[in-house]
Amino acid sequence: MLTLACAVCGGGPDPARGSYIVMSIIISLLPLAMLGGILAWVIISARAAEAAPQKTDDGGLPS
Amino acid sequence: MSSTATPEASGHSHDDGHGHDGHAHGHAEQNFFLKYFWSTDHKIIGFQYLFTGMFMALIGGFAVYAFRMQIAFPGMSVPGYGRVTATDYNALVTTHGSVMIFWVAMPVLIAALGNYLIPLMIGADDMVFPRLNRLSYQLFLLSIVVLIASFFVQGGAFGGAWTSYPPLSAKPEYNLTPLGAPMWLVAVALEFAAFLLGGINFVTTLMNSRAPGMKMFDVPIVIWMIVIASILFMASVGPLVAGAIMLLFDQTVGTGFFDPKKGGDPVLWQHLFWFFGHPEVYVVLLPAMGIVAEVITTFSRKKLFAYKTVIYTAVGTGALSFFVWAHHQFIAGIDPRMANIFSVTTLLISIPVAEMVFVYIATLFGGSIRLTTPMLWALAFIGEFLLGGVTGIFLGSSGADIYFHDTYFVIAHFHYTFFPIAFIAVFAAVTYWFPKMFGKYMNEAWGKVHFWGTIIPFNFIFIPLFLLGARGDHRRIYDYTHFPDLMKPGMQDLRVLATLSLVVLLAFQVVFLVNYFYSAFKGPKAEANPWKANTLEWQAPSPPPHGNFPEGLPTVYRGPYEYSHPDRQDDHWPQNSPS
Amino acid sequence: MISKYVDSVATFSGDIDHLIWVITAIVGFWFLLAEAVFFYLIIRYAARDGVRAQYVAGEDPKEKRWVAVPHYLTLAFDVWIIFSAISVWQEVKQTMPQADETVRVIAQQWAWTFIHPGADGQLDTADDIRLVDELHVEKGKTIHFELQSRDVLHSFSVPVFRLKQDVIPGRTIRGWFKTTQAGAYDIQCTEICGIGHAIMPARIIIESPEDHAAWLLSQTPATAALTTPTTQTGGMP
Amino acid sequence: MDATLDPARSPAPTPRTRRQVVPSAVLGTLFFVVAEVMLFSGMISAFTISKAGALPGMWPMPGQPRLPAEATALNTVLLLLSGVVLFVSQRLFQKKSPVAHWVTLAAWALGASFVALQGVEWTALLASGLTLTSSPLGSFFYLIVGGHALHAVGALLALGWAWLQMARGKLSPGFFFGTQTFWYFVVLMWPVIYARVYF
Repeated sequence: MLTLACAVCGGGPDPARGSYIVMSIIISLLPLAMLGGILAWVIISARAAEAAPQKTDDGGLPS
Repeated sequence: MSSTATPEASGHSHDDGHGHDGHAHGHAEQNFFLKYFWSTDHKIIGFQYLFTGMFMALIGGFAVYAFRMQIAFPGMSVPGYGRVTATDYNALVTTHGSVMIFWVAMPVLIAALGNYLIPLMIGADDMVFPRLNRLSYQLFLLSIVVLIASFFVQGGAFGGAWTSYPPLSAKPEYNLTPLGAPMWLVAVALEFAAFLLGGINFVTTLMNSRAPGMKMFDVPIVIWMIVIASILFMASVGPLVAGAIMLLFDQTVGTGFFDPKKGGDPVLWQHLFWFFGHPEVYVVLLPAMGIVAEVITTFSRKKLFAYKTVIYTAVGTGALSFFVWAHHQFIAGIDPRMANIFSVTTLLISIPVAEMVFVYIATLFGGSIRLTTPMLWALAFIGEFLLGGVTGIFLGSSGADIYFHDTYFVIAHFHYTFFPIAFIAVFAAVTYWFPKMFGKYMNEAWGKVHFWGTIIPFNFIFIPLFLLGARGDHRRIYDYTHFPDLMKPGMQDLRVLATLSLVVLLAFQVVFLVNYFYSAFKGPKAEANPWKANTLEWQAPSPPPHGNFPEGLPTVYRGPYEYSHPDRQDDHWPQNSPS
Repeated sequence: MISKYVDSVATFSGDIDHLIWVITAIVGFWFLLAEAVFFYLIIRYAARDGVRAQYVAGEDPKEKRWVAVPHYLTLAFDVWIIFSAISVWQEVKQTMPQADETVRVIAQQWAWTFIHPGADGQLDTADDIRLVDELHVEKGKTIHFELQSRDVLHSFSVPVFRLKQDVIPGRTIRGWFKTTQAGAYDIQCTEICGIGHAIMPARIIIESPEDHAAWLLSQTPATAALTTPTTQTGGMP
Repeated sequence: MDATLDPARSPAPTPRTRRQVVPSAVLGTLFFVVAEVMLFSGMISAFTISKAGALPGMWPMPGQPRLPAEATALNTVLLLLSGVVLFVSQRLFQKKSPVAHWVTLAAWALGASFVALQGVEWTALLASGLTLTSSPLGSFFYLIVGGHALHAVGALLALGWAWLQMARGKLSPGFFFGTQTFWYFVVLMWPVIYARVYF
């Protein structure tokens, strides 16, 4: 046997359990952190765009 | 990325992929192949996904018919299939599960409705990346080709269940499908790539292509839901793709990522799989919830109760869904202490979902409810999904899951969620947007026949399965006669009842298909806004032409659910109506 | 509720049944209440000529109460369920009472091998009793089991104990049960393990102390005659 | 808007630029990058856990070569440098500087030399007995580093195309910004992989 087969059960030796718990937390939080970052960036950009005069917005559309 | 990614190209794009055909009259000259197969029009791509999804539903439905008949009448030759052997049975179960989730629920709820509705409902003429969109459908079609081809290769289709747990799925000597298993995996991976591209399109389109005046909180709930679901999908699919690549290497090259004899760990796959697998439930649930919001507000002439709360609960559900995956593994050999944590998070996720359902029920209060076919489907979604939701509490509670895990109770539970999601809500959507899609009406009377012919057998399939699960029937068994405790009096009768109800349910789908396709060609002509709805797609002609809004893109003045406003004579107030 | 149909023969199976009963009562009440309100609203507010729908935004806290209060109640009941569930879980899976006997359960495609410790009460000795698809235990004894797999995932499930535990190749998973009633019951594999998944049933035979002693005696001379079950696939270690 | 119009007769809406809060290409690429980061974090977490679960003295397996962490440090510097150079080239591109495309080419060359050096390193490792199936370390090494190399090659192709178009003066900003975003992902993913896998 090369590795303990229960590396991901959390019941293994301390290093395996520790890294399992740390990796679980990281992998769960990572998507939220990244999406939160994108969202924050979009909101900040939107605020900045609203503050600046809107050159790209076309007002000449028939409604 | 794509060379269509410029703001200019992302505008009104008529090109057929070669850039020489950029004008409004151009598409009339396109031949059938270019128009319907090579199109970049979001509506055509939506239809392609919808019809492909319907076709795959027939395959999934046929698979369930064959294996349920085997359970009810073991050893009998199934009419239309023949004898179901143990190998066949496993392959059919796997096919049913993976097809219904990956090739029916996902393409119809996310891709078909997302493609069709997002540009129309936010008042845009097309997606931001039209050619990426076409590529997405082509990849999806390729995944289907690979999947269907795997039925006919030597050894037959993969039979290791849609969860594909190694080592069973990793080695041909265990699963006896040397080609079926890798092909299944490749098909799933291709399908994910397709939806990844689609999802990118949805999110970007919502962000950057909204009609003038449309704020984020003027966006209809169904669009919010599809986009949140797409984001959820994109953020959760990575680990599963990583796992799929590792499993593919295990199957073909001989690595040992999941092989304990080579230093791997079979439970690792389960983590990677369920890290995606649980958010996936919400990926399909949220669009279904969105459809219901549109339909019940229209047919009860009510403003949606607490619009923002619905969005916040959807976001909350999505965020929480990253923390619940291990509840699929309570008894899979993970540390028992982990079960306590995941039991708590699992029950917590019931709160936003329950709140969403409460909001919908509250929306009915004080309404003027018309029970049209789409409304019946939408209401049935709430009624049936409630049972699916509350039975989830049994399985999320670690102590009770020890008994219920892998029994028919689980099957009944998730079919009470997935059937309302993938069929009831989809029927609501298909009947509700039918006049918009085809400019014709569907037949109401036959629509109601189909409704009752689906809802009643549905309950008669799965309530017996709850009872069987509570009595210990476990999953994926092709013949229960080997288990004396599972052949007690009455149990086989329940299995037969469930199977016969399934046959009735499947038979009634013919009513739908005939009604759908007949009405699409021969139905009475529908006006642009037959339901007197507020959202923008109803302000376009039916069916919308290429470019969607021939009079120019609409300007939005208010939110999507201003029904029965006290200051107005009309009981609807379109989003783009200036006053 | 469940014991009406499936015997309850372990010390903890009654607790699991009780937990299931508690959850059924709580969610059943809420389910029926929600459905009742739901159907009432559909009937009460059916479209009538000349009656216009009300305009309720649902943003006012006074209106929001209708959703917020049920939502806090959901939370409160969730907490109740979580505590009940975790206490049962801890009893079954997180505590290991002192063992009277330890048996080894080896799963493979598609058979169970049960290694009983024999007369001396020790595994891995000459008098171990090795049986295929049949597990003998003495009523009232606390039994520890060691689960091992030779090939793929299996799951050791005894419905009358309400007990289930996956078996993972490369590992030994331990658990326990204590029986309360004699009889013969199913042991099932509940994790799909290949085409023979349905032909992997075994029986657990719970015997009174006298019967168990008699069985033990009858098995002892035969120990040497029994060998490992035949291999059915090429994937053996 | 009453819609009894004949769709075939109706004029197409005038092409318009929409108000993009952030460029569509960048936003789309960013969401793609989120999925890619999750892909790599899935692989890296699997690797980390498997490594932590190894029995003492079994990682790397006896008889298997160690990874050339020192030689790869040079590679890492090259790749990071290419990210910086690309950032400079974007600034120049926005200022419509005539030398912008040369700077882009420099970034491309730095990235390409990273891939080339990686290839040299792989050949040496394969020759010394570390293969995909030789040990868990080998499997994970080729999976993760190979996955990154594929992304690097794909990004280099796109970047090369961007350079070509820029030199011809026909580059669309959207394509450039999207490619750039993706290249930053490739660059920034690498130190994480390097730190986790090589040590």
